[in-house]
Amino acid sequence: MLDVRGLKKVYEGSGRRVEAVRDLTFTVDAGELVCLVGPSGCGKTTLLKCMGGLLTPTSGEVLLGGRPVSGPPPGMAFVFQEYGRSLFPWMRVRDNVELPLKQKKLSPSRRRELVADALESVGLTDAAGAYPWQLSGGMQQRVAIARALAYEPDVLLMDEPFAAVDAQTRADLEDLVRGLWQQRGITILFVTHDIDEAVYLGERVLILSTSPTVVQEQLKVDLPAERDQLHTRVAPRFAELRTHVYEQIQAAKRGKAADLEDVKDMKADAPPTH
Amino acid sequence: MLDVRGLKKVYEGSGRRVEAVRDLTFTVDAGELVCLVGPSGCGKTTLLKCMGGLLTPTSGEVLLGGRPVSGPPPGMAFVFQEYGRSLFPWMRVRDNVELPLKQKKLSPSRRRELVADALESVGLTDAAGAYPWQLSGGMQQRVAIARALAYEPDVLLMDEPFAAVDAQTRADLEDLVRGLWQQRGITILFVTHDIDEAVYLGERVLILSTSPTVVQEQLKVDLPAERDQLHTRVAPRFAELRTHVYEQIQAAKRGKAADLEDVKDMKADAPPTH
Amino acid sequence: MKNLALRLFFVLALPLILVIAWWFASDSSTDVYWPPLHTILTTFPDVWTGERLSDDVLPSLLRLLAGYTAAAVVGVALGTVIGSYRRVRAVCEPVLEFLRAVPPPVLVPVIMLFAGIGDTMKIAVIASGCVWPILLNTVEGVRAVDSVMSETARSYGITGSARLRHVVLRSASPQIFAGLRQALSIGIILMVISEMFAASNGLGFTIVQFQRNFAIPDMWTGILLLGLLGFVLSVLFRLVERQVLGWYHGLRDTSRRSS
Amino acid sequence: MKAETALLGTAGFAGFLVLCEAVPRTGILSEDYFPPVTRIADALVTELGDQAFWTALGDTLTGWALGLAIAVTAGILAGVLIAVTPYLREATASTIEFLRPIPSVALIPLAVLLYGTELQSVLLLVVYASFWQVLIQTLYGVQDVDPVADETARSYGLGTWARVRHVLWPTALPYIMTGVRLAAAVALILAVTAELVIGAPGLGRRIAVAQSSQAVPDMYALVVVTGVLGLLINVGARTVERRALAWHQSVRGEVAV
Amino acid sequence: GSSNSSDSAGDTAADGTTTVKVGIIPILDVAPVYLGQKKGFYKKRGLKLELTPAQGGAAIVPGVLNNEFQFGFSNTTSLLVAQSKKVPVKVVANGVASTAEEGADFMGTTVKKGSPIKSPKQLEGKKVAVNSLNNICDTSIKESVRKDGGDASKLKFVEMPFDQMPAALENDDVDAACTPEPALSTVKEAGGTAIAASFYDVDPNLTVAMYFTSQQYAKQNPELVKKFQEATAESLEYADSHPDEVREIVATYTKIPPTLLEKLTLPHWPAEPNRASIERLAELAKQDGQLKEDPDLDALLP
Ligand SMILES: Nc1ncnc2c1ncn2[C@@H]1O[C@H](COP(=O)(O)OP(=O)(O)OP(=O)(O)O)[C@@H](O)[C@H]1O
Ligand SMILES: Nc1ncnc2c1ncn2[C@@H]1O[C@H](COP(=O)(O)OP(=O)(O)OP(=O)(O)O)[C@@H](O)[C@H]1O
Ligand SMILES: [Mg+2]
Ligand SMILES: [Mg+2]
Repeated sequence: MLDVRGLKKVYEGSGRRVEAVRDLTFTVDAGELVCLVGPSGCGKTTLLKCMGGLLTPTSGEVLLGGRPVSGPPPGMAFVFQEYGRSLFPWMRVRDNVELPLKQKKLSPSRRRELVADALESVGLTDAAGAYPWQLSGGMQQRVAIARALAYEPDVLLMDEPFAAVDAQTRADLEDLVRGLWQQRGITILFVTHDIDEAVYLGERVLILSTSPTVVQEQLKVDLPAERDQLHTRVAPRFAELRTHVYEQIQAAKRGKAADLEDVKDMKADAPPTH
Repeated sequence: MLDVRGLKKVYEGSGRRVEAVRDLTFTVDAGELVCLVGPSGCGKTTLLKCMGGLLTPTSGEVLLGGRPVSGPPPGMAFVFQEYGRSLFPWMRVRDNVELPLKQKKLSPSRRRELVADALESVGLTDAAGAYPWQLSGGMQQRVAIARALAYEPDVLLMDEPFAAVDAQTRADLEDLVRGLWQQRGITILFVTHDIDEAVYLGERVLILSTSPTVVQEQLKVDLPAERDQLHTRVAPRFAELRTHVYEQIQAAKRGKAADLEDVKDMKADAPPTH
Repeated sequence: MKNLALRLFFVLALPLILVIAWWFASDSSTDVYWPPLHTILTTFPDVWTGERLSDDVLPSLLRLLAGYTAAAVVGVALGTVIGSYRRVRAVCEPVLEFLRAVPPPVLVPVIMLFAGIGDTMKIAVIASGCVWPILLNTVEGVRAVDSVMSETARSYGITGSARLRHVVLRSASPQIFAGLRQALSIGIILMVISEMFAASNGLGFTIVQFQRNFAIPDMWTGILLLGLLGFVLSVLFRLVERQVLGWYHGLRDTSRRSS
Repeated sequence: MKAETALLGTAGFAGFLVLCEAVPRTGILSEDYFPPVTRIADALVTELGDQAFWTALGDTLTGWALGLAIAVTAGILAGVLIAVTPYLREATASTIEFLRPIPSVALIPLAVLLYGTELQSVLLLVVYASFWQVLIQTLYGVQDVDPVADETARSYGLGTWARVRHVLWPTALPYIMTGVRLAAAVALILAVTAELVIGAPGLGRRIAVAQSSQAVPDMYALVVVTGVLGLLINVGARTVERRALAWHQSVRGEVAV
Repeated sequence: GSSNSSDSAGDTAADGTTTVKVGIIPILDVAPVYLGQKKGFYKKRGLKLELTPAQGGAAIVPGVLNNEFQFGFSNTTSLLVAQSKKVPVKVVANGVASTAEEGADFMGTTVKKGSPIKSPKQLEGKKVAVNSLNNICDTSIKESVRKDGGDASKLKFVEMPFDQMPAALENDDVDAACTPEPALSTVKEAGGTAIAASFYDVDPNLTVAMYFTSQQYAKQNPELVKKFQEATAESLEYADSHPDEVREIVATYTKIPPTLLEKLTLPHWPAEPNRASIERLAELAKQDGQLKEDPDLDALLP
């Protein structure tokens, strides 16, 4: 579904040249939920923006369903890391969520229904009439999520979407995302810093190295498809996986691939569990 | 040191009236490190801004060293949740960090030293010459932290300061903050959504209820003063404490205090461990 | 209630002081060009009531309205295009800057060639002057749309007219309003200038007539009337602005309200 | 990219010239009153060879530059002062709105009365007209300060002056730059208009002479000179702006994709 | 604050010459002072002229009143109005007058080529361009219409500068225009015709414009005023009798194209203002409501 081939991105300007992404090649299958982790500043946002057609790569290409991505493809939703700035301050929450729907040919009643559902699922029904800047950080972030959900996308790119919400809400939203993914079969690419979250959510975890970035490791998450907050997180396999990811990130930060005997077997390219 | 008495804050305007904080009373001793947790939108930011003299409470008052806070007191540093907007886009990273120091009577060489140290401790020495908007989200957040550290404050108010950084960096920064706190004896109020973080860092954890907010519970963290990422986090007491906090937040979200027998003993007002 | 009284005080205090200062400074003036304020004030009702109101003030206002509206439409439309496309900006800017620097009094003959000497000409003159602040501010506002916001819009397929309406114009609106505000007073100035040419009625025309015929107190009442007109229009403008930019003022005020 | 911008700009201008040549040539407008570019160019060449023209140009530029400098300085100072002093904004709002629309042309007799036909007269009119442009833009710009940025500054104990310098000024700068560009053009317009009407020495007076002599191409040649002046002034302002606003979204946006 | 000019009596140099500033309109009418200056008529009386062009009376009258200019040039109607409004102006010399020749005046009421309007009477209900409303142009054109048996109150006047009148006629923006030279010749070039010589219709010797000073200045500097008066009279006489030199000098301070310059009808420059014509003008102005009170001609004229 999503093919990233030899992606390279160099930022230039204002007296600074940064090779953010050096060479990334990987594939996300249709209907897969892939989590992306990596050290701060390694180029996750850059990668996501390139995949979303918001940024032109310096070289390499991104293919969506076999066709190169040159601009934002239809049916794709993006949750930005800078949630505060991605909401329009001149629109009330309701209108912010509704705006992208207006581009789709939907009946007004259907639109309203989608908006109400999305807001409810992130627990913001009460705030529908407020302006974004009247909300707390976490609430703003949930508005951005609601907007993406209401859009009913085929591909969902989320850039640290739960960074500003509390633990309980976070757990609820994680289950919400997994639930939607299972019901609708959408393709999700999910950037997070929370390793537990990556392992809990993903079918596969992609670990990126520090900048200039390459894929440090791809890890199949061989947990059962049915996951829940109480049992999955205490499963021994979960602990193993999260320790492995953590060590890989530490290794990435030290600038080289971890060479840990005890996790070798995890790199096996076993078929996804679902 | 910091006394919050009957604090109440009601937001009014643009057709919305929100009683964000109903009645908060608590004390932070000089040299204490208190973590603040609570559901998203419960008024943590509001509380912090009131304590920092940036917002006038609707009623109640905040005392710093016995004197009411009416504007930002000197010697206080603030790390904003909206880190992106709190950096000045027209200044390079170095200048952003240096700016508050210019208000203090310091020699230029001392200033440069402080800036360099602070940037190094957050791992951003290389980015000193970049503009904030050329940085990744996590890097921006670290710049904001560096700015607060370089300022050498007596009181440090941090609003979800590690939300955008990766797990490894987060751990490093946690140790940095605890280290600074122990060396310099500064008073720290730390808002976080990460319960592990709250328990790991704090001497005391303050749990807030949902909006309209009151103090749900104050929890002494009776872990040894010397903590480290490897051992503290696997200590049985740590697990008990984090579970307790988690349950309290869940209870707060459900709108009532948790009434759990098995954690009753934790509410004991034992003297702080350090 | 108390709030209202305070606001009223702020609105009136400084003007009152100035008027009183003027009153006493000019009280014993014998200079023809500097008549005492009380002479001016007693002349005022004689001059600006009855027929003058409908024959001179009203046509002027209508022309102003037409010219201003035209300038607003053209300025915002053109400004959006120029602001959105770097190449268009590069092509148009020199010509626009050239035209902008031509003083309206010498531009008037050229406009007259195209638009005759009737109201069309005057409206064109007003529009040709008002358009610049609106255009420039729109260009700058459109150029400064926050990158994250425009990326958001792009990624959700909000393009074309929806993007224009919901994102670009709204985001640029604070700056567009700065331009509209500027244009309002320039419009009044150009209303006067346009009525200095080929006119036979209008506020500007009347004032110039007074000046030429040495009816100096009458001329002063005209200047006062222009000031009053500007003031009233700006109050109206502020009402509209408060409405349209409500979100913006709310957003910007949050921190200030507390300090 | 700079070269491309210059090239596109030249192309645009050339198109404009061709249009101006074509309109009278094809008889849409009478050649007598709207002479084709080539005839204006002829007249322009004659003008350029005239010593008196250069003196006039110098006079106009002096009036313009002095007036603009005064207006910009005063406008910015007043704008910032009004913005940072509590209540001052409310207290002055009505007076500003009252004085602003009073047309500078209506002040001509006043100017002549006060200063005769000397430079000061021109200055009075120029300053009066362009001051408001800068002031209003400054007021709007100051209002645009991001609350989070301002809170940051306050929380770090930045005093009023430091906040003005480090937060308010950079935020307002894009607005002020627009204001200065507007004011530069308005100042030029008023310098020329004042000379035209009052008869103070300068390009405006030459235009008046050409007008009353029915020397149409000469008049247009002089108008072209004022236009070109405006053009050059804008190029200058743009250059300053690019340097001063390298961080700003509007300038940044051109560097990226 | 009215008189803050430093040169309140003009600058007197070491050699005894006094520099006086004269506010003029850079048109054909003021050729005599330029000529007189060139010929040394002023110099020999110890005067040095500094001729400052201005757009019109709006700037010149206040300039003279605050002593920025010591003398100014203004049309007769404006001076009459000023005097009746108690503006302290004082005429010192004649300016320019109608040519007293039927059909060859320097001002004509013109229509464009092929216009159906052939006589002033036909102007009824038509639009006529004048440089300044309620001034000498409309007064005299109304008089032309009345003399032709028409109803002068039915004219519609529109204000525009002289130089734009030819274009306005051409574009049918107006039906007729009050055109003095060089606009008159420009219109004729384009095939237009003069249907009346309106200044002539008021009085064949109509004093169209005059030089004036402020009463205060006249009182304080009688000597200087007298010298200016004499020198101007001499210049006027000289100009009247040397048309070729006039055309030459006009080319120096205006931009009238040489081809046009040849064809200009020069006005008449008598040495003295014609009091009878001024009285007639005042009478008409009062009749048309431009003057509310009778001007005190004794106080105004020298
Ligand atoms: N607009 C830009 N101009 C220049 N450099 C940039 C720009 N945006 C990002 N970079 C650089 O590219 C690198 C990768 O940034 P990116 O935002 O993709 O990181 P990230 O993985 O999303 O980090 P984080 O987890 O902190 O959000 C960083 O070094 C950053 O400095
Ligand atoms: N400027 C404002 N105007 C109106 N209401 C506001 C404003 N700022 C905050 N609120 C409201 O006050 C309540 C508390 O907000 P606050 O930002 O303090 O929450 P928080 O605890 O920091 O949440 P989070 O963890 O999501 O950041 C929210 O309901 C929010 O909608
Ligand atoms: Mg990122
Ligand atoms: Mg918050």
